Amino acid sequence: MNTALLYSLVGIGLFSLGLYALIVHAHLLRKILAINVMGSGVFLLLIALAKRTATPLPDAVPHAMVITGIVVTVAATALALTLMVRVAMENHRAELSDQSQE
Amino acid sequence: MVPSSEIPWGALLILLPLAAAILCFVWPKLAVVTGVVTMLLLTLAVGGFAWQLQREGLYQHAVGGWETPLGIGLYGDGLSLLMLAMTVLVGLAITLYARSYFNQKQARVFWPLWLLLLAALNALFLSADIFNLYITLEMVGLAAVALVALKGGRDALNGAMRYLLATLLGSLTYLLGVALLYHSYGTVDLVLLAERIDNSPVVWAALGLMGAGLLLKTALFPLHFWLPAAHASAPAPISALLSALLVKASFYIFLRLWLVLFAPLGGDVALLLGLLGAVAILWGSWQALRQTRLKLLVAYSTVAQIGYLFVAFPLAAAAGAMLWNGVSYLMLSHALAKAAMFLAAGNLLLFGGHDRIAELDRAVQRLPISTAAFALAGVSIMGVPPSGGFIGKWLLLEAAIEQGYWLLAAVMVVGGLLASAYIFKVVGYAFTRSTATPEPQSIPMGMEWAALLLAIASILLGFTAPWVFALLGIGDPFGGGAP
Amino acid sequence: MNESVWLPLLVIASSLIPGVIIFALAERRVKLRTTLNLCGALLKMALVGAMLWGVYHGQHYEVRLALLPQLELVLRADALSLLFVTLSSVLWLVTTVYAIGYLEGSPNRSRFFGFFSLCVTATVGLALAGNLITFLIFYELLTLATYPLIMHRGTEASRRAGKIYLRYTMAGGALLLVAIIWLYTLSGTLEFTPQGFLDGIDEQHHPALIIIFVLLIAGLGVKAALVPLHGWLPEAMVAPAPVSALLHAVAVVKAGAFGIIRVVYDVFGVDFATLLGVTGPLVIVAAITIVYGSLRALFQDDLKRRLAYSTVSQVAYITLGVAIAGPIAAVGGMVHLVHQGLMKITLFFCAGNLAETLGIHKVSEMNGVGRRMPWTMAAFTVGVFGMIGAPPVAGFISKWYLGMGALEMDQGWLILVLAASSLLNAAYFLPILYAAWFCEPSGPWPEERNFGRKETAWALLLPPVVTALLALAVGLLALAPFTPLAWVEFVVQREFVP
Amino acid sequence: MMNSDPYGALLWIVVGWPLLLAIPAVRRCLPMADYFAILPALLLLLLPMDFSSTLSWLLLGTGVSIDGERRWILATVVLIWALVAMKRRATPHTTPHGQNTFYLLTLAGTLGMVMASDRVGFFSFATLMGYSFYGLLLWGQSKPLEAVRRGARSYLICLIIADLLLFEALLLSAFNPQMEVSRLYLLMVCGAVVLKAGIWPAHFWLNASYRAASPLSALLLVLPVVMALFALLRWLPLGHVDDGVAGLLILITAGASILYAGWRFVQRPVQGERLAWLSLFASGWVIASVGVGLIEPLWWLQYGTLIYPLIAAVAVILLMVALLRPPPASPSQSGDSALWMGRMWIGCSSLSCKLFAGYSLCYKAGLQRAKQLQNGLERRDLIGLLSNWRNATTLFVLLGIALAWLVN
Repeated sequence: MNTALLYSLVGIGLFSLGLYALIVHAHLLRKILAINVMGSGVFLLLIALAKRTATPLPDAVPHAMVITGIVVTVAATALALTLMVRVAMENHRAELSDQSQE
Repeated sequence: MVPSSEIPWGALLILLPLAAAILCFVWPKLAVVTGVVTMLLLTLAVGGFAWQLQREGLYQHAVGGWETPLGIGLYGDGLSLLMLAMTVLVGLAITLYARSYFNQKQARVFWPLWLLLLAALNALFLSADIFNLYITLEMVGLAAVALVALKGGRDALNGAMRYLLATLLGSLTYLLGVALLYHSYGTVDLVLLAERIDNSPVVWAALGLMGAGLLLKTALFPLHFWLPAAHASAPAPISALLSALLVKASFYIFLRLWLVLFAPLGGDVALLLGLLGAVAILWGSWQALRQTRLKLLVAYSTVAQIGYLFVAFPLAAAAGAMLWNGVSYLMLSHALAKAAMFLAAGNLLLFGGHDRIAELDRAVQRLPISTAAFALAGVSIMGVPPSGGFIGKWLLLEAAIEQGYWLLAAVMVVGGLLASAYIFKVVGYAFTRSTATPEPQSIPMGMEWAALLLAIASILLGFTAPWVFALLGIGDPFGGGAP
Repeated sequence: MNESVWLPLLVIASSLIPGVIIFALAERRVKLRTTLNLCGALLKMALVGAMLWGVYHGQHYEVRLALLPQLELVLRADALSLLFVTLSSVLWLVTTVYAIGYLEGSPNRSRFFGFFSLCVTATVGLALAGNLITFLIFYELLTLATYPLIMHRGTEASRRAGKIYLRYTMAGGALLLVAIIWLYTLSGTLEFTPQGFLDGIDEQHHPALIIIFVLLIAGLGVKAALVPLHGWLPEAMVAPAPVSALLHAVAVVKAGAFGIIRVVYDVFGVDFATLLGVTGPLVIVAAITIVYGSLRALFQDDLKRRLAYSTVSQVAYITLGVAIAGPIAAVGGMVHLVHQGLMKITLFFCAGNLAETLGIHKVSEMNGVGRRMPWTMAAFTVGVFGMIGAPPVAGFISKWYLGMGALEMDQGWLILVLAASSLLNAAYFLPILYAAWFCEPSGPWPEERNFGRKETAWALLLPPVVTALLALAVGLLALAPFTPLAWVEFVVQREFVP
Repeated sequence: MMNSDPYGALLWIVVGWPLLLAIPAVRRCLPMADYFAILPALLLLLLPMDFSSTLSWLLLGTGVSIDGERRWILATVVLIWALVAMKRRATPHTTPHGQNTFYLLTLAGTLGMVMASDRVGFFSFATLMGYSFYGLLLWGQSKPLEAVRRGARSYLICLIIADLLLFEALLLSAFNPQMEVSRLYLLMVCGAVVLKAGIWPAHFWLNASYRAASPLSALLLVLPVVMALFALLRWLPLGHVDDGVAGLLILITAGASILYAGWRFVQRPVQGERLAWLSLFASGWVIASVGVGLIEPLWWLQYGTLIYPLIAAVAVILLMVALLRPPPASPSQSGDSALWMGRMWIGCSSLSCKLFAGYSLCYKAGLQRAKQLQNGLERRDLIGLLSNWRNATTLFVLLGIALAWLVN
């Protein structure tokens, strides 16, 4: 078992963990965190993949992807948090409400 | 003057709204003007792009001169053009509508987001590699979530949150698939991938992940749970946008991937997709019929219509390019029609103050233009001739019957009948004798006409198929020779 | 482009464009609306006249517009289509005049006349359709355009009627769609061809073709009100009288019957259909419809409902004539398309007059109405005798040819069906006449409106009288040139006799 | 025969003129329209030539003509109408508004029947005459009595069935002229005539009408009898066909009519009915001679022409009696024969309702109807029973369907 595979497996594990948490937890903050964990898992996987070249130099493309991905995730998390705050204010708790306004 | 053939129309399509978005953000007072002007310029740009595409065939462009795999490549063929045109058509109507819909405070948020969304959408349709597709998809999703939440209120915020979680989940799953594919083939470029792809477990896993992510975003049954809430609770122009364009964006990616990567692999998967589509048609239509609120009805109708797009997959192997033409056409006409319906529903909601179907008659009769828009769009949704929906459905049905998929054919027909049932459930109120007292017309004409024009366009699509198909054939996106 | 391309388009446009403009007109622009309506109707008649002349002299009118890469929207004026076009454009003019009178002062007239024009546009397009897909397009358009007309009154009853109408017709349209696509996948063409285009098809597909035929007839039979698909028609009588006239005589029911003619003759071809063995069951269905419709009509007290069941029975004559599959019967069936239209529209106009002028809706209220409204009832009488098939009104000619055709094809038992129908027609119509002419009024009229010395408004009186005279004339002058009979013989000669 | 235009035009004028006068607006411009209406016919009677005119575009190519034999009938018709016109002028106040229209339509129909040279034309004019005569019967009274109504209604039923029979016969003969000598054709035509002329067993309408007739109607009632007998002569290819069975059937009918009429006549009938029995008696003889003609065509060829004067004579006698007859006392509800008919009716209609058992509406209505019928029969009100539309037609249709099924 080489390092890359280990990283990859950990990445996939994180992803699954996040997915599980996303589904199970009702609290929005937990859901957002779960998504972040999932993202981290994917990024980990990508970074591990960078080592797949035969040369000692890692492949630059996955790195670029991860950086872009992180930017996106940060933006998404920011948006999610803002939204969460507003939802929490409307619902009086940080959970999704099933009742419609009418 | 630069000769028009040398203008980089493709890049303009992305940069123009992006720049305008920043301008709007910086200079909120100019937001409306900028928005409208940008939209018009975009229309022009799509025209130019079409012209260019027709002259030169495939469009390929490396941004900043960096070639793949490192750089960002733009790629355009007939399918991209169709999607761009769809975006612009719906966008024009939404722009016209939104001009009067939002108050000053909302407008300051709306216009930058809307233009950003346009930029992201255009970029999505022009992307050549699966990673860029991810980025654009995410951008589109985030902008859309913000827009859903724009008006505030409990329903909207809840819907937005649900939508955000779904969209993030979808795109992360998709990204994981991208990672797997990159791992196997060392590229994210669609063309290169198509050359290298083979039948291996990793590909299957990637297919599963990317597919699941995209289907979630496309809201294919049973992954549609987030859609009705989000689509119904958003402000009218946003609902239109979501149903007409966003769902199509993820479907577009799915279609692209399917065409170049997965089609050779998965016969059974195609059948599964077809079955899910069939169930979606029935379930969505049935749910739509049961709704008591107008916007929910329209939203469930979207669930059903998405089903039609997926019914095509099991048929595609034998039917060839013409079927995909049909699917694209269905996509286009659904976009126009559904946007028209949401805009019209928005007018009714605004006028009546509610959207309970059973109490709509007063509003329906006071707003003949909106009602007409709803009804005309409904014609296309039902797939009754003459309309774009009919053309698409015809091609689908033809393929289904030719290949003996009687069940799918029956589902499509029954779906059409259910659609007519739920549409006439609403339209019927236009004819009840209500005791309407004359009251001031409180809906601006622009908003009514935006809906009507879209609806008329969806009807006129019934007559433009050969012409559109010719454009669609540019670059041969569906393989198997141009139609 | 020359006139042979423009003329069919203009015929369509002559009602489409006024219709669209009328939608946009404000409610109070009565004069402009009336002018538009009448101009459109007159223009259409003139154009149709020109086409008639042209087709008679061998001119070919055809427009093609690509709808899909291999499928085209084809508008073609052949002799058969002109028969229907002429009928509907003439009756449209009359009905428009009537509707203007009938709806005077009522709300939502712009909407009404807009859909009214659309309805006729669809009918004319359907008549001119040169292939099945074009036919389907206009067929569905017709459904959609008639729905608001049926719902026009906006009462609970009319909503119900509209719902039922939609249920039937949308389902019919869906069946038609499936059948057409299936046919297309088998044959690769949908173009109407004299003698049909299917005889070259491999024998292994014959069972499929039989199913397709059944589907097509079921889809068309909904509009043609073949039993058991007739349920919507009696319900739809809640619509205003001009709409009923339109449904029963000009557009909807006729569209179904016309479609059946097309399917049997120009899609399957008589010989091939007979070979498949599908005409026999169709004859039986038509025969059952004829008798059943009349039987049900006997028990209706509502005048318009009685007329509606009568339509169920009468329109099946057309189907019968087609299904007998002989040239003489074909003449009978097709000429009944026109004759039934003229007679039934007269009856509905009269029923509308009674309702509008005296508030009479039921047969039992009609005692002595002949003395109050002699002209209306005289027209009604002509229509009734036409329905019974008494000479010299038009119905006699149809029955004559149908009977001869049945004998020609050794289907003598159909004569009994025709006789039964005549008898039943007499049984449910003559009591009305008796009550109207020979009974004393049993009291004041339910809702009388005063029109001074006239029995009712001119716009209401003139149309039924004109159509009654026409019904009389086409029967009396059956063998003169340019009567419906002469034209139908021309059609049959041209298209069905090789 | 000559076929020259002015004479041809005259023929059409004879028919068309009363039709034109039937329009109230036209009639109002002309005094004494009754007399004027028969003027062209009178003129035609005075021209001693045979001529004809055919219009190929009219109906299915209809023509009119006149010849020596039919002059007898024409003369009879003109006589009847002249008498009627005189009678009407004598009592002008009894004619209600609109009656003239029916008079003139009936007149036109009668004249057309006499002169029609083909069967389709004949049939058309017969229909015209039949229905307008029905109108006339009803409108002939200033205040139609219930008895009159019943008579008229049963006349109408007979008329419709007879017309149907004639129509089918017409179809048969037009489709294949060979059919003309078929027994089916012969029987259908005879059946129609039996119904229209009120021969036994379809005499009930004539009987009922005479019983309630005014002096004027009594005159008029001669008309349908004469015309129906005339139709028999026109439609049967007498002398060219030899059909013993049909002839025998007709003879039996005729014999029964004669005997029945004679028996009723000596039974001290009600005032008005005497004429009916007389009429039945006379027409029985005419029918009998036709029956003989069918059995022995040669006799017919030899003596057949005598039948026209015979009919004319019968008509004149009937007219005389009708003229001399005193006005009727209040019409009484005298009993009528043919109870078996009523019984059969009930049986059949209840049977039909049972056949329709699933068809609840009809079933309920039918049961009620059957009960009414029962009551009606107890009151011996046969006419009322016969005029029961729904049962009659339902029965007919059921029989027709059954027959059709059997045939195939």
